[in-house]
Amino acid sequence: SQRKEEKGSGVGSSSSMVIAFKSFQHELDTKHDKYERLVKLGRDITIESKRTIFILHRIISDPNKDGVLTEAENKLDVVRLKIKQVAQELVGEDLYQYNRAFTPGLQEYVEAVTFQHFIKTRCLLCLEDINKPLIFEEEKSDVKSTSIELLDDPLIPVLEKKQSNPNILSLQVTPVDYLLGVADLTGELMRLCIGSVGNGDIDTPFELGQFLREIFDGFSYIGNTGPYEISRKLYALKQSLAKVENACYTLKVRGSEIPKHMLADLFSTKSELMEHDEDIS
Amino acid sequence: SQRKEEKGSGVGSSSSMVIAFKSFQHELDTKHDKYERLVKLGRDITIESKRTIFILHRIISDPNKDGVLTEAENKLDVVRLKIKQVAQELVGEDLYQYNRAFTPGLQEYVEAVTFQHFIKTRCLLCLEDINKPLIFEEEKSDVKSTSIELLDDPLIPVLEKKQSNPNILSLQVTPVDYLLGVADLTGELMRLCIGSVGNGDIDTPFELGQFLREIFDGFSYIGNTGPYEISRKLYALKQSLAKVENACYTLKVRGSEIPKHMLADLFSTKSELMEHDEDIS
Amino acid sequence: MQSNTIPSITLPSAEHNPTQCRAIQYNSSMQSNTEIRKVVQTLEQTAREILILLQGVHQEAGFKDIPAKCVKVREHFSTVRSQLAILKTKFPSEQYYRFHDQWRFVLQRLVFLASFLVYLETEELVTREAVAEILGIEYEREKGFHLDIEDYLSGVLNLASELSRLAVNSVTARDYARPLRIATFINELDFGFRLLNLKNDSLRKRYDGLKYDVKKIEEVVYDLSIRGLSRSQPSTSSADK
Amino acid sequence: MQSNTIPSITLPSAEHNPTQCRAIQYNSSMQSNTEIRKVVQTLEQTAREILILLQGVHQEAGFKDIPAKCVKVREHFSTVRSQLAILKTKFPSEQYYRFHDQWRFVLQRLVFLASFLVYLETEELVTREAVAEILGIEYEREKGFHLDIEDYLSGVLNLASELSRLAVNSVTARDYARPLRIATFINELDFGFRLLNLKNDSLRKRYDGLKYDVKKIEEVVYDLSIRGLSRSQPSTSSADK
Amino acid sequence: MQSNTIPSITLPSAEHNPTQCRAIQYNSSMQSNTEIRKVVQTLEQTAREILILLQGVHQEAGFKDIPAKCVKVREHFSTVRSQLAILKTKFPSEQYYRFHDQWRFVLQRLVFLASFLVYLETEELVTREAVAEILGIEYEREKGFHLDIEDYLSGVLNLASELSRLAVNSVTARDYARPLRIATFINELDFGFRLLNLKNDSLRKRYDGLKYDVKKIEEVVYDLSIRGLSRSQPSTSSADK
Amino acid sequence: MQSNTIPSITLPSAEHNPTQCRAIQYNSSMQSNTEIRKVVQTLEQTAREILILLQGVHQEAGFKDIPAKCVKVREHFSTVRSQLAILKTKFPSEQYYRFHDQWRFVLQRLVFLASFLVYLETEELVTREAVAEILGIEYEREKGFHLDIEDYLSGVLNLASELSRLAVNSVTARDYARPLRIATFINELDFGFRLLNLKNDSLRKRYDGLKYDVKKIEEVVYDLSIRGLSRSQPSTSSADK
Amino acid sequence: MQSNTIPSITLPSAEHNPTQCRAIQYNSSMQSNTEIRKVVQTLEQTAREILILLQGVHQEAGFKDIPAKCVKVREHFSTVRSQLAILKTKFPSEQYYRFHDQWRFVLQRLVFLASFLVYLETEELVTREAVAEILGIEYEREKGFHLDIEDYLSGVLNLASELSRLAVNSVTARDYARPLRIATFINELDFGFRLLNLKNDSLRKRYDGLKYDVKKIEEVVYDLSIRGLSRSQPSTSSADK
Amino acid sequence: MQSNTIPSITLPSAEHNPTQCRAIQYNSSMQSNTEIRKVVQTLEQTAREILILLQGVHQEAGFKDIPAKCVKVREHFSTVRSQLAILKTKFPSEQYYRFHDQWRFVLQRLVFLASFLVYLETEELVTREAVAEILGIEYEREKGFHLDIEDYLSGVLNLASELSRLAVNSVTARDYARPLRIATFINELDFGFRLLNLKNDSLRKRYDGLKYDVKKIEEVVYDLSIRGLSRSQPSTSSADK
Ligand SMILES: [Mn+2]
Ligand SMILES: [Mn+2]
Repeated sequence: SQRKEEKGSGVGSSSSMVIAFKSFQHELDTKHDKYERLVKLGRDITIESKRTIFILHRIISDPNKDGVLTEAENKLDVVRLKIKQVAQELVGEDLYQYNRAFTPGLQEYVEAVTFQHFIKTRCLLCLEDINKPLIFEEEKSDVKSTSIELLDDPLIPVLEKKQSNPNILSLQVTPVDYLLGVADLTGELMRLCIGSVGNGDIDTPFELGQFLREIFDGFSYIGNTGPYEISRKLYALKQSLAKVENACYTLKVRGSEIPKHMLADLFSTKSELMEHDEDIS
Repeated sequence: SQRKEEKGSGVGSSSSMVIAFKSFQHELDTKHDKYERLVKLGRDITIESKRTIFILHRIISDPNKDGVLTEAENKLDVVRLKIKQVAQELVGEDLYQYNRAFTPGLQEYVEAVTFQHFIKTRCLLCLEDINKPLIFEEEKSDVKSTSIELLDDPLIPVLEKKQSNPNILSLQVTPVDYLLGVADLTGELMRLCIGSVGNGDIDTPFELGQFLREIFDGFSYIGNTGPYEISRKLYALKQSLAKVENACYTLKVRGSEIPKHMLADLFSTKSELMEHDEDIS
Repeated sequence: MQSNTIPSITLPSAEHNPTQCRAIQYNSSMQSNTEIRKVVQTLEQTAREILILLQGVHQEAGFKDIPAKCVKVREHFSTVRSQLAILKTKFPSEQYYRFHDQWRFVLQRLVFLASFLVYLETEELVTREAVAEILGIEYEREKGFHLDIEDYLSGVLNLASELSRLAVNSVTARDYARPLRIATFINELDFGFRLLNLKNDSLRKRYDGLKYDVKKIEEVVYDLSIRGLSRSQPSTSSADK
Repeated sequence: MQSNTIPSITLPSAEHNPTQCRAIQYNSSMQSNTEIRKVVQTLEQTAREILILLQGVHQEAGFKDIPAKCVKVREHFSTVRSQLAILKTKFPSEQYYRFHDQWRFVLQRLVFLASFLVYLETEELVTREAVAEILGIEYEREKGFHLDIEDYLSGVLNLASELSRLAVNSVTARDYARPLRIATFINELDFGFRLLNLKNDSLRKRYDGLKYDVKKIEEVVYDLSIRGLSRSQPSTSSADK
Repeated sequence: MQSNTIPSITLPSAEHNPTQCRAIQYNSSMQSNTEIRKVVQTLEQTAREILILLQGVHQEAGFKDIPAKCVKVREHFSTVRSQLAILKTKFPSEQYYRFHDQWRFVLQRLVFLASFLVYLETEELVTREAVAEILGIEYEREKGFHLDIEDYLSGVLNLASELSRLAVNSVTARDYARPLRIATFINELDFGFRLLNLKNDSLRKRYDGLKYDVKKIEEVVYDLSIRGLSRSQPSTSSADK
Repeated sequence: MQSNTIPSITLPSAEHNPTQCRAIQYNSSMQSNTEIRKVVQTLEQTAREILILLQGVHQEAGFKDIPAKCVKVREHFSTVRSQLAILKTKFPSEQYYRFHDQWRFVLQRLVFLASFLVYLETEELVTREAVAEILGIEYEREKGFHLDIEDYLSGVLNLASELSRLAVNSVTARDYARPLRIATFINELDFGFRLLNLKNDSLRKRYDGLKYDVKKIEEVVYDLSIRGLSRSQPSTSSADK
Repeated sequence: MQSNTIPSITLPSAEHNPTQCRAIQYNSSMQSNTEIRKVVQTLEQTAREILILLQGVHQEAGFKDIPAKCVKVREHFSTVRSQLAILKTKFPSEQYYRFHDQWRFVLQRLVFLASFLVYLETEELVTREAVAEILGIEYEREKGFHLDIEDYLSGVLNLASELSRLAVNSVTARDYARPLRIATFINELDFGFRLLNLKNDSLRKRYDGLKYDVKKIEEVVYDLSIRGLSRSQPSTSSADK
Repeated sequence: MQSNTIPSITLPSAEHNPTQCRAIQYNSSMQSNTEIRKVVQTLEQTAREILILLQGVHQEAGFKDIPAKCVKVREHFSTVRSQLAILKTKFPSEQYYRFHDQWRFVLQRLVFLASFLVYLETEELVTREAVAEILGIEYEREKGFHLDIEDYLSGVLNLASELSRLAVNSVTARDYARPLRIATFINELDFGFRLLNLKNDSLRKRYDGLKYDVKKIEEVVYDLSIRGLSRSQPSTSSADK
């Protein structure tokens, strides 16, 4: 086994190749560590966004609507602080290199804020309005400065460094994350619809039906040109739409009985039933 | 929409049901938060254990074997600190309730320490010896105290509270995690084997072959009575064993040529080749 | 028992071979599994019998003898208690969650049955403590074999769906007051569940179903109300509030 | 172009409908994808041509005109440089990793080819900087279209496996000195890779393959050494060190 | 050595060659498979024809000539009997379960059709014996090609779902009495199935579907009841109870 | 030895070199693939635009301008015709089935859209000939680029599910007559499909979905019928709205 | 109405109640399942013990005491025989194929173990009759619990892969004659299987694996042959070690 | 309304009933499928027989009577030709690609067998024209049932892997010259395939396997070369170059 020694000593720890690989080691480890930190932040963002959605669903049954909205807004502020931490990690980086680490988190955030916006305004919050609150003032000046510019070009860089605004930090949601978040939003809207019917709110279901049809049209237009996950979510979206349309249908069908039965059947039915009651007992 | 109001006010926020559900909310949130913290600790344990394994593989080519072992030991100390944090989270809890959160991490730790142990001793580290270093002294006295007892009973509680030893914290690896970790270890051993051949170490492969066959026998004995994942890993284990056995085979087959060819063919072959060399050029 | 077979294996150094000793330990956990499964099967059988009894209330005739049914069901629950008492002996109490999946389903079913029973008796939601008592198990995890909160909630969600069905059948049986009381009950339950932050698991899925139960009962109440049946009639059912 | 078709859609309030405007933006990213794919196809074609040239060295006859082959290959790399220059124009430079998967494979292949070329010329490992220069791209991410470190390492691992094959064929071509030099080279490479902490990804899988390359070359060296062929013979190959 | 043994394998005489002998046995069992499949296809065709006939009852017009339809269906079942008679000849009777999977599906379908037929004729649940007779097969396993109990139960579960659909269409056809009778029938069926200790197989899954049929029919009865349609009308249907 | 043969392969004259000749043939067939894909993408784009137009009928407002929508859709189909005309030029007509998989999906979708259009216009099932005409392709296989029968049937099955949705939304829009007409239509369709001997492929799977559409529409008719809405409204001609 | 029928179902006398009667039949067949599973588990345990014994031959030391190992294994097979004798009692013999899937896997494994044993003893392929005898079951289906031909073939295919491993380890243990004998054996086996007309099932898949075993053993023979090791050693009788 | 239309569907005259007409068309196309499958099965049987014959060359004894084997194989190919002639009659020739998947696999296998035969006879690569002739089918697509280029290439790739195995077995049979000739052949083949622009399909996957065949044969040549066996021996094989 002298050959063992021979081999080991053949490679000096100071050879240029070894030096290069030591730098590779450092580069790879740094990258992986950052990725891992982003995964953790991403999980936090997911969880808090989900909780926001639960808070917002309480609007159906809670008499204190404003209280619910305030609570949701506070939760979302916490989420945005986490997103800011992500942005800090990404200063000077290519966002897409680490995207997979926190993309589920951002999608859930999109779901939460668009849900909040729908409840407040009955409209779809657009990507630009989602991204505006994700531009943060940076306190520390020792971090590389970043900025964001909103351009007409759809391919605008999502994380952009700029010399002019040295104290601005930003993380911008990508169009794909936006679309996937909105696709998931439709599931929450369906829940809101069914919940509304159960709680005697008969206007919201029809508004939701119209809104969901519009979103469905939008996604139909994208069709299979979108990312793979969209096609997968399209089926769930169609199911949600069907549930909402069925709820509207039921409301209309049962509503159709009011005038007739109220006047005509009411007494006859009742007296008839009373007779039969005696039969049974 | 007056019916909306009616509903909301129907449920007083002070009803006993609401009070009960508020306590449920708190209980569930506490549980989920703890689970999430454990997931994060689990990921850390996984990553650092994996890095330890990489360090240990360097033993093949690094002339400074002791340095490598020290580096690995230090890394494992860091992992054990993380495991201690897990133990702190689990004081007074049922370990199996949160097991899924960090089970991949513990398996990877088992893989790392058994790999270290094999390199140092050529033996399989047993579960008891893995668990001994996972009994920690607790500094803070405000945490509920725990202890561990090693019994003959195979079903010993893995996380045990005891009144007698008030400053002891412990997280004990379960038999299943141990088995799954050892199953993965065999993959690393196969890598070690191939690496050894490449670096001129011809003893290690035969030792590894024997060792892997013993592990294979052990797993064969468990067969399909074990957890589902074992059956899945059994295939990979068989592949690793085959690779090691093939490596041993190659070493023996090529070794068989030494005496004959060294003496007989050597000169004839060489002179013959020299002739042909001239043909080509 | 197993120790008889192991020595016959000719591993080079069996006494020093930890893999093998591990295998033995592992197998004895399999032992627990088998015994637990057997007890769980007896529990499933009793649960089935209780269910058959309670299902009777949906029948037109069944509405009359609810109290008698409840008494019978109470008797069956004493069987449940002794079966659960046996179950507790099959594994160390601190390892509840190790084997949880094996009885989880039947326990949720028993919670449902207990909550349905209590509802029929009192038209109240059974508390977690009360279910634990009916089942003869602990309320708090620290004390031993207990009722997991998610299992409790799951059972309660099944109650909601059973009650929405009961509301429908009440109308068929011409009991128009019961649906209104059920509506109040389910609404309160819905309000309670809205306070929870659920993960994307089976409990969440079942909770989504609650919305449809609420919707269904809302429709029954509507049907009754447009026909003026919702308050005009004295309720003759057995469990007046 | 697309803006012609959109207005014809009769959504109630198209101008206020952000879903739709999003769809348009999304489609224009599809545009990039298509154009990138086209350029990548031309790169694949050039890479294939380089590969055919370099594969020639494994032939018995091929050992003689390695230098000539290298010159030819250098010419092809100027084609590669212009194709990569076109690729750069197809997307914003800060979004490198958005489209990375599309050229990743061909780039790794080009790294391999460049490293093989440089090895044949100098019997040295090409540095990451040098590959970047051969390909006419950046070394550092910040500067634009660059060479990702994992792509560089992946390409280098392919080199190792090509060299172990070359060692085998050297023996067939009666060049007994080259395998020894290759052994030294691959051993050093192996030592370098051992320093890295790889994730369980495709790079890790390829790195596992390196062990077999090291093993193979070790066997060749052994075969030569027991026959006394490992040092006795003057090397006549073109790239003496 | 090899040259000695190989020729012996290629000897034509099967009795001296175990390998070839095995091949013959194996290949002949594959033969059975093919022939069984062919007969099963003819059964599927007849089953499809019966289904088309019976589906007609859901139509508004179809309610009137149920008896005529039943007569026609009875004729088709004589075809089924002769096809099943052929099937029996395709394999030894004690290997029933060996090839069971091949006709299982169509047999369940035929059970469903027979049970639907008998329901339309008598509004009773067909017994297993009666189905066996309609199909011209044995009731008891020992006697030959028989009706497996799981296949019988499976077919009956399909009947439940067909009847819940029939209840809906009865209302459309203004036959308000039939749904009530169907409700009674399905309730009894549900009660019967509750006695079974189903394991987690496909039968269990279908049984879970019965729950929905029960609920559906209860809602139909509810709809009739709340509108006072459940007793107001003299039932003129063919199978008054 | 090798040096003799290799050069002969690199000879430029394809006719003397079978390998290169093969390469040319193979590569040119790949070319067709790419061009077909491009045209198919334009067809998909047009199909999506038609889809959004037709989906508009589900809106409450959409019921009023069905005729106007149909006119617009007809215009889009002229785009489809020219795109399909381009597609035909991309490969020899007798190789239809070679590349069939590439346009199959979009063709089925276009069949669906055409059948939906024709249904909205006439409330009739479009024939295979008529679809072929709308798409500007052949009806008979022998004449060139044609409409495969499975693709036609597949598209028509999609129509059924769209119509069951339309029935639901008709009721929401207070059009109570339309669901009854849709029910008749889907029942006929279902009857037609029962005559087919479907093998176990994707068509079979889609056909299984038709069952749910039939059930859904039957429930809608039921809901209308039990509330007396199914006759309240004069529904004179079949497509007069 | 319902009140009349329900009680009749709960009557204790099974002969008047088809539903309960069905329940008893069904539940008793489930009983068989459970008991069979238990016996199968004991068989699996014994099979595992035999496996570990036989795996010992792959050890370098293991080559020496093959005869001793075989004797021990023979003893274990007497346990197998008594366990299989118990299995036979758990169900009527003509229902062999009904429960076949439950013991199929362990039976194939036992065939493999028996064939490995016989190979080690005689270096011959065990016949189906001989395996049946070793297992104490019937060779012919008509006589009772028998060895299905597919199970026999499946077990034998596992032998091939075990032997290719044995060939490798023989060389490691410096036994150069054994691999040549194994090669002859596997070649004959391969030839035999080629005569079978395998359908596309699991047997076919396993047979496809045989190809790799053949290749592997050919490479071992090659390695020995090129180094002149294939004839250097006197290999007199076929199984004399 | 419904009662009017339904009967019209059951009219026997197909020309007036589009649904039935469709059914006939569809069902007849299913018929073709069944008949094609039957012929394909006979082809598979013949292919299996040819394979058994050709496999014999790997045996040590087999090397001597290669010419005799080739003659026998040629006879079997006349059976193949008549079977393929029957296949052609089962569908219209312009629908080749419609049913292509059904015979694709067996055709590739026949190409492999033909190419192996021709290699053994002449040590040349069979051209596509020659294979077509051996199989009695067309070379050009326009002329009818032809040999698709991908199927040809696929079959040829199988030849490469068979030859690398043959090289190994040649060494065992002490024919040291054949591996060198095989090496040249496979290298040429590899070179030819590099010119193809393969898409990511099954052909690409098989081509990736060629790399291993090339490497394997290079290692055989290496083994011969380092032991001085590559030139020392006069080649006595049947096809000296
Ligand atoms: Mn969501
Ligand atoms: Mn590992």
